[in-house]
This record gives sequence, structure tokens and C-alpha cells, in this order.
Amino acid sequence: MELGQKIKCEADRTAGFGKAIAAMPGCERLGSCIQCGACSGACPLSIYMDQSPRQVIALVRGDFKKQALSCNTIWLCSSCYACTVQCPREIGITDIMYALKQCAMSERAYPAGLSIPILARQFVRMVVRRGRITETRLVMRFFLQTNWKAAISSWRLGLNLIRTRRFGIRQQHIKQHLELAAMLAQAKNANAGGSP
Amino acid sequence: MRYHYFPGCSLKGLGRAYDESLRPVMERLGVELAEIDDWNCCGATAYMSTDHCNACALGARNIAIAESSGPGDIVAPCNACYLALNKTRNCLAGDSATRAAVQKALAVAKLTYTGTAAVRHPLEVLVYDVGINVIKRNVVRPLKDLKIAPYYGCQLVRPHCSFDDQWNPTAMDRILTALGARVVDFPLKTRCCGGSLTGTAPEAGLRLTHIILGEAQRRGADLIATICPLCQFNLDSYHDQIARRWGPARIPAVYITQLMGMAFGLPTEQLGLKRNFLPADKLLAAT
Amino acid sequence: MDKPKIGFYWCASCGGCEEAIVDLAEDILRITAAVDLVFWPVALDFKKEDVLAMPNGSMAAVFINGAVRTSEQEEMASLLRAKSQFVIAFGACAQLGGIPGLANQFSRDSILNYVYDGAPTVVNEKHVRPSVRCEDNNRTLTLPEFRSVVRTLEQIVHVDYFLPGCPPTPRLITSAIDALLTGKLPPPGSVLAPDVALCDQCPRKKSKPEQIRFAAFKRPHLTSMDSDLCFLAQGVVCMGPATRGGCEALCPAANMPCTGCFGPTSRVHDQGAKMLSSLSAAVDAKESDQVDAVLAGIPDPVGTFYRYALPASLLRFSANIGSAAVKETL
Amino acid sequence: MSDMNWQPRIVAFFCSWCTYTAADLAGVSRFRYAPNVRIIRLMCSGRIDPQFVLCALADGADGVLIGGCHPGDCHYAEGNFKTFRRYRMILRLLADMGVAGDRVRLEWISASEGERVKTVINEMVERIRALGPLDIPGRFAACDSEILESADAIRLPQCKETHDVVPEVVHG
Amino acid sequence: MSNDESIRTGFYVCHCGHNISDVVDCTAVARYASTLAGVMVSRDYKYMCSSPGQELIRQDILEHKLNRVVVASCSPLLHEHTFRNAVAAGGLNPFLFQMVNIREHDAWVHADRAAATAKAQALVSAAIRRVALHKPLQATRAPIHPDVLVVGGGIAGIHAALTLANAGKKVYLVERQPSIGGHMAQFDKTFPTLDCAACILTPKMSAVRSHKNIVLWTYSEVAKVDGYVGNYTVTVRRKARYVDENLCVGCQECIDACVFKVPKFPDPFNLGMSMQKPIYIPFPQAVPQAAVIDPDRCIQLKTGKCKKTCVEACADRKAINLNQKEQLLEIKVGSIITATGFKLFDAKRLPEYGYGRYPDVMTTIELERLVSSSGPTGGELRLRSGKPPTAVGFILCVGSRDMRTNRWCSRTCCMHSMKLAQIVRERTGAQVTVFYIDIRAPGKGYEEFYDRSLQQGVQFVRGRVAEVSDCALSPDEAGKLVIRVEDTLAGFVRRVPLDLVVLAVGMEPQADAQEMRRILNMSCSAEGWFLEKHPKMAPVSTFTDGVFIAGCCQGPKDIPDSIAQAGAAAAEALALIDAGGIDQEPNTAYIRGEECSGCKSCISLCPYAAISFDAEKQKAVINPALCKGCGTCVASCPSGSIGQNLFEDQEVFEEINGVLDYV
Repeated sequence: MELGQKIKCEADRTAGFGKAIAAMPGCERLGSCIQCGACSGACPLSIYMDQSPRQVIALVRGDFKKQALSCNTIWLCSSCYACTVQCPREIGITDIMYALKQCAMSERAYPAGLSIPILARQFVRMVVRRGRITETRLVMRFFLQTNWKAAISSWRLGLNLIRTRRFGIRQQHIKQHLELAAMLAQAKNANAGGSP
Repeated sequence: MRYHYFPGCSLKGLGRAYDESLRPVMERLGVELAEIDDWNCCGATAYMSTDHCNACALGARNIAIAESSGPGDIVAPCNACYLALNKTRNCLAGDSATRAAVQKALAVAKLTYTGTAAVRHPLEVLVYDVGINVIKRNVVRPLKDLKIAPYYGCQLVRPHCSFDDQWNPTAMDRILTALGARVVDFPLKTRCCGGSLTGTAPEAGLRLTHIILGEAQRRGADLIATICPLCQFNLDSYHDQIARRWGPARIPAVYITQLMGMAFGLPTEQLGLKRNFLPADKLLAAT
Repeated sequence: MDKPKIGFYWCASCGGCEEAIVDLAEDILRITAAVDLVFWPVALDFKKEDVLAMPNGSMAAVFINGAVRTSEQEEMASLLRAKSQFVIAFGACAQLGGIPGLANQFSRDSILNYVYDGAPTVVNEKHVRPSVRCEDNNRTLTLPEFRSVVRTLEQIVHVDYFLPGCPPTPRLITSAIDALLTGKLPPPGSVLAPDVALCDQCPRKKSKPEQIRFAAFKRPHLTSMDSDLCFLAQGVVCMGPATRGGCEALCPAANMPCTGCFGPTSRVHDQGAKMLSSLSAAVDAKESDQVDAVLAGIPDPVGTFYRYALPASLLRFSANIGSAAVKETL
Repeated sequence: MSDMNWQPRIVAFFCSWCTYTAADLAGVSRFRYAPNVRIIRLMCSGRIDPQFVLCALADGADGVLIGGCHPGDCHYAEGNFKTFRRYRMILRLLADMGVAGDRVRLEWISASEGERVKTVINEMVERIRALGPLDIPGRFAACDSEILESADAIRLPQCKETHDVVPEVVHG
Repeated sequence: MSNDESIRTGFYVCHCGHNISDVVDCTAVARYASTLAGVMVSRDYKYMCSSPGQELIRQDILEHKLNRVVVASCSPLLHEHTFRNAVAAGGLNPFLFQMVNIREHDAWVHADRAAATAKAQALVSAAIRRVALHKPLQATRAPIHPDVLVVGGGIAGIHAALTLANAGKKVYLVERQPSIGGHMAQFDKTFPTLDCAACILTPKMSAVRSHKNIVLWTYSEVAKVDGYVGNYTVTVRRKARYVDENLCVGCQECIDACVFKVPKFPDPFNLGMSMQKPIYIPFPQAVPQAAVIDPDRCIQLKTGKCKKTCVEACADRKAINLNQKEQLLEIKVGSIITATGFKLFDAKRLPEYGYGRYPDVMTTIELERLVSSSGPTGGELRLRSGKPPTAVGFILCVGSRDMRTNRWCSRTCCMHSMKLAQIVRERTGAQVTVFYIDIRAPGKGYEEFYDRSLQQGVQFVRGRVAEVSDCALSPDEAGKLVIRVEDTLAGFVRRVPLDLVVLAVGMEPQADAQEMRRILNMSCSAEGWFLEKHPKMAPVSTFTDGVFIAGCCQGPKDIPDSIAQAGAAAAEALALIDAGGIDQEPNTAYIRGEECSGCKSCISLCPYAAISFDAEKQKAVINPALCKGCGTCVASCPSGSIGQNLFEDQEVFEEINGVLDYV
């Protein structure tokens, strides 16, 4: 049995983290949280989360950056906004999840073995290059990078897509994709506060 | 009635049946959809997870192009696009720093965002601009005896829905009733289908899909009506995996526009119904 | 017209009540002249047969003194009740059970054991006990049955009037007989004495302070008592406040505190409880052990508060006797 | 031999200010306790005449519970002390009369001690249950059965029959 | 005392909705009662206390010529009055009535339906027997003295006194300390409005001083209370102040002139964080604005060997009187409002928090003085080291909600701490963390205040702090106070280093609450808070008529609640005064004149000296105006010659007999 220290000291905190998250768009009311747990109750995915959304808020507010970024919670968030509309303090919990994802993405702080962020990364790359998403190509790339066995085991889905003529082989792209890329480069991380 | 049309990537890919059915139905109802020139991906949830400002810039480009090409609102049939574009509008309206950054980025493409064009969902257009009576008048083959569970998905109504109730939206219910169908009382109308988690975290994602399918089955629905390409894909594509995990719940999911097309007597082959994995046999039989 | 027929009888008593008749002195002549004494075993030779021979209700009144303990006393009381128009309980024992009534603290067996074996002056090697029937030299000897408890007369037969006292004073006896002769009788069931407690008549009343607290209780035989001061003011238990007056305060006059022989007033059911209440409430202590220490000055509460009235009290007899009696009767 | 159906009968005398109020509080607080105790309200425990205690026993109570304010808290200054002194003497009297002291209990219970009412009553009931029936009326009857044959008119005095007034009643 | 008229009793059993009928078979009780002697009418009804229920009684009295009424319902302490009125409405003397308590004493405490019903029947039998002996009685009316005594000069006492005085009543306000103001005078600001405490309190204090209807006695205590509602005689001890407060103008020249050049004695108002001289004015806004001399510290008063520079300094005013003596003053009042307040929990009782051991662990009230502009530092918050704090922690529920100390919630600490947290953040910019168990913010504007605290960046960590220590396990903890706590919401144990730890100490009853309670003949809860007559229906009344309670002596509360209660207590007192008199329960004892032997046994037992000896008649007499109806004399009269209305011996005997009627 391996014993690890569970108690959290000052060293486990990242001063200013909570404040920085609260400064991100949609996250302004983070501080108002009364830890009622309405978000966790409303979340359809909380059954799979290692920290409930409420706990994530507590961690963020307490500057526990490492814990907040390493949980699966933010990645299991499917952006259904059930938490946000139920929050009695009108906290943009989904936006906080976005903010945490952004932070985790930029620092590659997400938990190892979690494939969800990889899809996001692939998605972004495709948008930057082509301006649009070709779903089948995105998914194939995703599976190849994360779990090629899953790609093979999805052969039936692939066959079905071919059968229903939805298997997009041709990569969609926009005409001004270079201009778009330039635009995105210009706007990257330009939002207020920046990524913490 | 002329609108800027933002189909979104899905409607050009997995969800093309939505696009295929939406266009003739809207045409029949006198709605003109002008596809936005060189539109780009809305950013969806993935982009928002990466970079807030870029996510806004993506949406803003589409809106700015639409705005520059003439007056009119934007119709975005995909729930995710609808939310992403609206979110962009809200961010740009409320956050001057982001707005300034985005305008600066748009300037690269010689575009300007004004925020004059509203982003609307076809459901809203159908119920409020076209009107239920007009829809009713166009019905030639009522969907009699079909029990349909209206499934709106989450991102249409949340977080800020302006045209329908957040907890119990009824726009689709009203259209279905106008089509002559029997609407099943379906409390999971706005519950999340699992989104992209069906692919990235099947255990979690498929469970959510299963809950919706299972409940529709329990309530005796013949069909599930959807208004979002991702929802439709999730509900239609994983019956085998779901059956393996939790038992069968084989209910076809079709787009509301396909149903409308059928009721309007449009040719079946024009409505993309063959693109369903699980064929909507009962629908085909009924009409 | 015939003179009214009068009888006297004694049950469990010391004989003092009989003496009280003699104490009427010259008055006795006046009375005997006015009545016809038809039954008085202690003074005149009457037998039970004589009474049996009388027609029912033929006597005007019978005065019965003494408590009731034996079957013979019960039988005689019943017999006299039948023969007489009025039955008058004469004296404390008949009215309340009296001193013999204190035996109600002990079971019949323990009394007999003490009297026939345990007492230091008794030698009884065979441990003989009196029995109701005994064969001896072809003769059958009988004794009345010794009942399990002492009873008041009224607990055996209906009583019309009560003459209180141990014994009743000559004045009370005379006035009772006069009332009987003149027919000026109070309501049936009355006690033929004033219904106000003794203090009312007590010569020491004036010396009793208004504020009284008992720091200790003293016993008369261990105390040199002031001959004018209220006994309670001296810390000596005096039953006067809880006892019916009418005795002319003879005991206090003789420098002895009242022991309660006239019984309670008509408003009180339990003389002892009332006196206990009054005395202990005024104990000058608050802590449990201090209170107990003061109350220890009354070593025998039953003997003190119920000296004459135990069989007439609410509890009548010890609960231990009750269970013994239950056992025997079953 | 004890009757299987026997239930302790306990008469309680509670002062209006403390213990009776505490019993009300026990009710408001829904504390459950044994139903064997019947409460009689008096203004002060100082009103408890020892005759009441003896009368209750003579009338068939198996135990008597007296409740008053805590020492020093009497609404009437010192009524409870007077009760306490009488109680100490009553215990001695009862001991001499063959009644176990446990059958009569004095408790100080303040208005706020609703829970204590429950505890005290339950304890009292259990104590009396352990002691068994006292049944003084039964003892009177058993004792008097020995004289039935010789008496022509036997009156078994009980406290109720010695009352001055037996109201004449017309039943409707 | 036999009645010529035949007894005609009406019996009513109340279901009390389902409160009674769920457990007691009310119809069976009514059926049983109908078989009892004298019962003419026997009914069960849903709500006897309702108007139709009362009307039922009235109608039956008229229709069935009832002359006795028995109602079996709730406690007589609750509704006896109601039903007596109903009986009176039927033209019957209201005391020909008896109430049976089958709710609080039966239905609510038993579950067994059969046993509860049998008990109800026995109690009913007792009442029906008893009521037959009842006799018509007349309630007596006692006059009310219009003056009122208010004990305690904190905000509650001040408000009550002013309310009464403004209504034109004469008020005696007695305060133990040399100045009125109480705890509120120590506060810097008040929540949730954050207005200056002194700014709202000081005008009220001056109003007390100048009000023509208020007699203000500070540095005084209530020593003794005799009498009863409407007619209390109160002895007030006025301690020697050694300064005539009528002559002193508060110029402080005496203080400057004191032979102690430097203040060297801990000043209690600032909790020992500043010093004062033997002659002092408690605090700048003190009322009365008069000096006071501490006899334990004044050299003259201790040794008689001082230059008396203070007397010199006072010169012609001659306000200082070193020969002043304690005075005992007797006043007559009709009612009393007790507003004696609370004491703070002694944080030393929880050694794990290090109060008294670590200089930078302090209580909320100490912090209150430190941030107050009139406090020892002029409002500047500094650590004992002199540095400003950068991280401040508040520990809530210190001494509250804890079985080891006090079980109750002190109600104000959450808000009080949040207020101080906001002030600390505002003044120092320090990081502030509040360690709480639950946040309780139920007042008007309080939740909003909580939200504001959150918005201002006050951190809230849910968890009861286990310990405060200065043992550093890492460099960033060195020189700090470290709190160990489970962050129950984040789900792990934390060590939190802080510069300053503030303990939100709870409220406790005053140390001498028991003594005060005895003096005023009130009841206390088990904890020691003064007990209200009814927690809902009579929250400021006590079980002693004419004695009311206000403020924290009744239980922890904040300023608005204290003031509201003080106003309510004043209103109750006014209602009593303006009623002009008070109906008294006619439960007085009386001597049966002819039967009394004059043994005097009763006289010394009466606590009210209501019994005297009539030397002429040689019998005792009871003054009904003085008799309070306890019945001690009745129980003690050796010859049974004292009766008591409502509680006659025979009535009780009937009741005893009745309750032993086992059906």
C-alpha cells in the first residue's frame, strides 16, 4: 500500500489562481458561491466525476490549482448548462469549466490518459487549418492518436456511415482559411486577464 | 422572409439529412435561406475549451460576413452553432475587452462586427415568423397515429433562451401537433444527450443517450423528433452498444424538418430519411 | 312511663372510661335516678343472656368504650347495636382505636410472639400460644378469636355519636347524657365536643409566638418544661393544634403537652398527617441532613402523631399486616 | 401472586409553575413516557397536604410522585422547602407503616426540564413496577373479610366515603 | 357546604384537529363522561377553543340549564381563560369550570391508544367529580403602579426605557456599569448596513440622560425585589462612585491631575488593550459623562495617604466626594423589564485555539476595539509585532454549537465576523478567511451581506478548526499561526498559515443570571437564559406577572432583535399600566373564622406575611390582598380550618379519587 500525503498546505496552493479564473469571461461571480451543490445535483454527468462541480468551485476558490485542473470533472462537462441555469447565485459554472479547460489545455495539465482534451486539440487544429470541421476525419484522427483499437472496433459505425453516404472523405474547407488563421493568431489569448 | 443561413459543419457532414430536409421545408413555407458566404466553424464547445477570444472571433467572423451581406437575421439549425453564435454575441456585447480584441482580429479580414443580426433557430422561425397556422395549412399527409417524443437537447434552451421555456420548451410540440402527430409527454426534453462524450468517453456519453432512448421507449414513443445534428447522431448511431450495456431501446430519431417534409407531402427521397441508421419505418409506413 | 334503659359495655380498653363514669361523682346519682341501668358488666352482674333476652331496640342508648380486637367484642357490639336505639362510642379507643390501636403497626403473630415468648418477663418453654379451642381433661375451653387488626367501633357497627377523650371528661359525659335525656341531640354522627382545636381553650395560647421555627424537638420526659409557656414554643411536641378541644386542657394545665386523645376536628381525615404537616413544615433547616436531624427529635412518628387515632387514620394499619392478613384468609 | 394485567397506578402532584409547566413542555416536545401517572395540578408543591399522599395510597395508588420547583426557585419563595421537610417525615411515617419509601418520590423539575419529566415518570413507573402492587383498598377488604360473619353492619371507611358532600346527582 | 341545587354538568372533549383524536378516542371519552354523575351533556368537538366551540358551551348552558362545565383539551395554562370566558358568556360563574389536560399530558406523550384513552377517562372522571364542589368565585382586581423599572442599560434596556418614557411613564433605569451603552458601545460598526455603532447609539444614550421621565442610576444594582405584579418594592444598591455625577461636567481635569501621571491599570472597556488611571471616564461617549474612582486603585481610598490632586483640580465644582458611601434606595414600581444582557464566552476554555497563549489570537470583541477609531490604536489594525496583517482568519462558533461548552447557536457571530472581515479587508487589504460550520444569515439584508462578503473576496472555508498553533512544518508557515481544519467542501484537511486569528466567541448567560433570576422570581432555561412564558405566544413575558424580558438575557440575539424585543417588552408593560389594574386568580386562602383555634401555626409559614393574628378574636386572619394562593398554610393547618378557593381540600380529594378511577 502506498501512502501519500493528503493534507493540503500552502505549498499546494497557487496564489491568485482563483482570482485569475474569476477574472475570465463569464466567471465573474465565482466568489459568490455558497457551496449549495445545486450544480452537482443538476449535472447529468456528475455520476462519473471525481470531483463534483461544487468541489471544483471550492478548489478554484481556495487556489488549489493543481487539484482543480487535474480532475476529470472539467472534461466530462458536456456544456449542457444545466448547472448554470440552476445556480442560485447566477454563477457561470459552465464558463468556469471552460476557463479551467482553457487553462489546462494551455498548460497541458489535464490528467494523463484522458482523451477528451485531445479531441479538442485536434478540433482546433482542423479549424485553424481548414476553417471547418469534417467530422469523420476528425474522429479518425482522434482515434488514431488516442485509441486506434477503438477506431477499428468502430468499423460497423464506419460501414453504416458509408451505407448512409455520410462518411465525408473530402476535407471541407473555407476559401479564406489563411485569412482566418491570421485572424485567430491575432486574437489568440487576447481576452482580458489572459490565461492564468 | 429572407434569412442568412448558417448550416454549420455538421449539416455538411453527419447531419446532412437535416440540411437536406430543412431547405425544401423552408422553401415550401416561403422562407428564403441564403447561405452565408464562406462561413467557418462556429467553434462549438471544443474551441471554447481552448481559447475564449479565438472562440469569439470564430463566431464573430460568421456574423460579420452575414451582416455585411445585407439585412436579416441568421438562422443556425445546429444547437451547438446556435449556442456558440449567441454566446459570441453575448460576450461581445458585455465584454468590451474581448470585443476590442475580436474587432482587431476581424480587421485582418477587413470585417466589422456590429451585432445587428440576431442568431435564431429554425424552431423559432417556424413558430414565430412562419406561424403554426401556416404550417398546418401545408400539411397534406397528417402524421396520424404516430407517437412522437419531442427532444430539444440542452443547448437550444440553455443558458439563455429567448423564445421558449427553459424547462419545458413547447415550440416543437406545437409543430408536431400541427402535423397531426401525438406528442408524448417527455420530461427529458432538454436533458443532455452526451454530446461528443459518446465518442470520447463512451461509458459516460452513451449512458446519457441511453437514458433518453430508454425513457422515450418507456413512454411508448414511436419516434424521437430532434433539432440538433449531434443529438440525432447520438440517438441514432449507438443502438448496438447501448443494447449491449443496458438493454435495447431501438427508437428511431428523426429531424423535425424530416417530419414536416413528410407531412407536407414532399418526396421522401428529398428528405434524407435513408441516411438514418435505424430506419424510421413507422413514419414511412404512416405517410 | 318507663325510665329510658341505658347500658355500658367495654371492649379493648384500659378501664379508664369505666372510671370516668365513677368520676361523675354526685352527678351519677342524678343520672341513675333518671335512667334504668340495664347492662354494665364492669359494675353490675349482667350476663350476655340478659341482653339476648331484651327485645330489639329496647334500650335507649348503649355506651361502648374500647377498641375492637376480638370476635367476642364484635359479637357484643353487634348484639348491643341491635338492642339499642343509640350507640355511643365512648372514649378515644371506641372512637379512634385509641392506644390499643397502635398495635396496628405490628402483625398478630409478632404481637403474640412477643407477649407469649419474647417479652423478658415471660418463660414459656413449650412456646404455648392461646388457641380458640382447647381440650383439657375432657373439657372444651374456648377463647374469642384475636383479630388481625384493631378496629374502631364504627368499623364494626353503625355508631350514632362519639364521645371523645381518654377518657371523656365528666362534663362531656354529663352533657351527653343530658342531651340524650332531653332529646336535644346534634345531627347523627356528631362528635359530642366542640369542633375547634384545643389551642382555643389552652391557657398557654397567649404565650405562643406568631413566628415559630423548630430547631429541635424535645421530649417531655427529657425536658424541664416551663409551666406557662406554650409547649411548641419550648420545642415540645404538643398535639393541641390538631386535636379537638373540649377536654378543658387538662393536660397542659398539669404541665403535660396534649397527646391528641380527642382526635381530629371534623374537617380533618387524618389527625397524624395534619400534625406532621404543620410541625415539619416549620422545621428550621433546608438541607436534607439538617432537616432529618431536627425531625429525628420525633423518634416515633406513628406513636407521636397517631397515639389514639391509628385505626381511624387513612392507612388504618401497617401495610405489612395487610399482606399477612391476606395470606391468612386465603 | 401478581395479576398479569396489573399496571402501576401513580398519582402525581405537580406545582403549576415549574413541574406542571415542564409536563406541558414534555407534551409540546412530544417526549413519550409511560401512561401510568395521573397529574394533579396545585399552585405550589407547598399546597401538598400529607393527607393527599395518604389518601392517594389509601384510594389505591401504588405510588405518589411530587414535583416542585428546584430549591431556591419556588414561585412562592419557599413552598418547596416546606414540602421537602414534610416529605422527609412522610417517608419515615410510611416506613413505620410498612410502605416502602420508594413509593413516594419527590423531584424538583423546573419549567424547562420537559425531558426530565419523561425520565422521572418512566423511572418512577419502573420502580413501582418492580415493587409490585400496593393495593391498600384490597388489603382493607382482605382484612375485613375476617369479620364479615359477625358484623351486622360493617362500614369499611375509605377516604371517599368520609367526604362531607356526596353531591346528589340526577343523571340525564 | 352542600349545594341545594342539583349538579348539572356539561362535558366537552376537544379533538384539537388531530392533535388529541389521533391518540385519544374522543368519542369513547365523551361516551364515558355521559355515564358519570351529574353529566347532562357530553360532547366531542373538533376545536373547542374556536368560536363555534365556545358557542357550543354557551348554548348548552342556556339550553340545558348547566351549572358546571368541564372541558378536556389542552393545558389549562393555555386555554383555561378562554373557556372560563365561554362559561361566563353563558351566564355562569366562570369558576364553575374545570379543565382537563389531555393533550400535553396525554395525547402528545403517549402512543398506545387504549392506555391514553383510559388515562383521559380517569382525568375526566376526576374533573367531573371535582367541579361538582366548585363554588362561584369573584376575581379580584389589583391596582398597577405606573412606574417601571428597567434593569440593564444596554441597547435593549435603553430602548425599552425610552419607549416607556416617551409614553409618559416614569422609568427607573438601573445599570451596573458606570455608563450605559452595554456591548453595543464597544462596537465599531453594525451589520448589515455598516453604519457607525456610536453614531446610532450615542443619541439614544444622551436621550436617556436628558429625558425628564427617566431616572438613570448607573453603577447600581438591583438588590432585592418584593411584592407582586403592579406593586413591586425594589431595593437598588447605588455603589459609591466618589464623584457626584450631578456636579461633574466630564472635563477630565481630575484625571489629568491624578497622582498617577501615566495610566497603568487595564481598561476593561478596551479589554485591557489600553490603560486607565484610578479615576477615569469609562469611554469618551459615556453617559453619564462623569468620572468614577476605582476604590481598589485609588491611593487615597486604599491608604488615605494621597495628595488628592484630583480634588484640587476639581476646585470649586466640588464634584469629587471621597467620602461617598454606598446607598440602598427603595422604589415602588408596577412592572419590571429585565434587560441584563449576556457575557462573552471565555475563549481560554478552548485551549486548542491558543487564546491567551498566542498574542495574535484575539476575540471578535477585541478586534472590534482595535478597528474602532475610538479604540486603543485609533482604529489601526496592527499585529502585536506592529506589522499589519496580511492573512487573517476568523474561527466561528467558538464556544457555540458545542456539547462541551454551549450547545446553542449564538446567532450573531456569523454576521459579526463577516462585518469584521469586511472591515479588515477594507482597512488592510489582508487575505481574510472565515472558518465556519454553517453560515447563518437569516436577518433582513443579512444574506445579501454574506454575498457582499463573498464578492469582496472574503474566503469561506467550511470546517470546524481543530487547532491553532505556531509550529511551522514548512518555511511558508514560519512565524505564522497555522490553522488545521478539514475543508469539508473541498474534501481534504488543510493547514492554513495566518498572521492573525480572530475567535468569534459566543454568548453566555451573565455569570450572576441565577442570582438575578431569584431576585426577580423568574425561570431560567437549563442553560441559564431567562425563560419566556411561551416561546411563541408570549416571548417577552415571564412566568412572573409584571416581569418582562428583553435582549440577550433571554437568549443570543443581534441589535435589531434586541431592540424589537425591548419595544415589545415596553409595550407589554404599557398595556399592563394602562389597563389600570390586573385581574387576579381568586385562589386565595381564607380562615374559616369560627373553626380556627388560633394556634398560629400558619402565620410563620406564609411567605407574604398575609396571615396575622387577631388578638381580639384570638384567631388568625388572612389578608386576601396579600395572599398569593400558594396554599402552604392550607396544607399545614392542623385543624383543617383554612380553605383555599379553587383548591379546596375536598376538591383535591375528589380529584385524587377520580384519577384513580381506572376504567
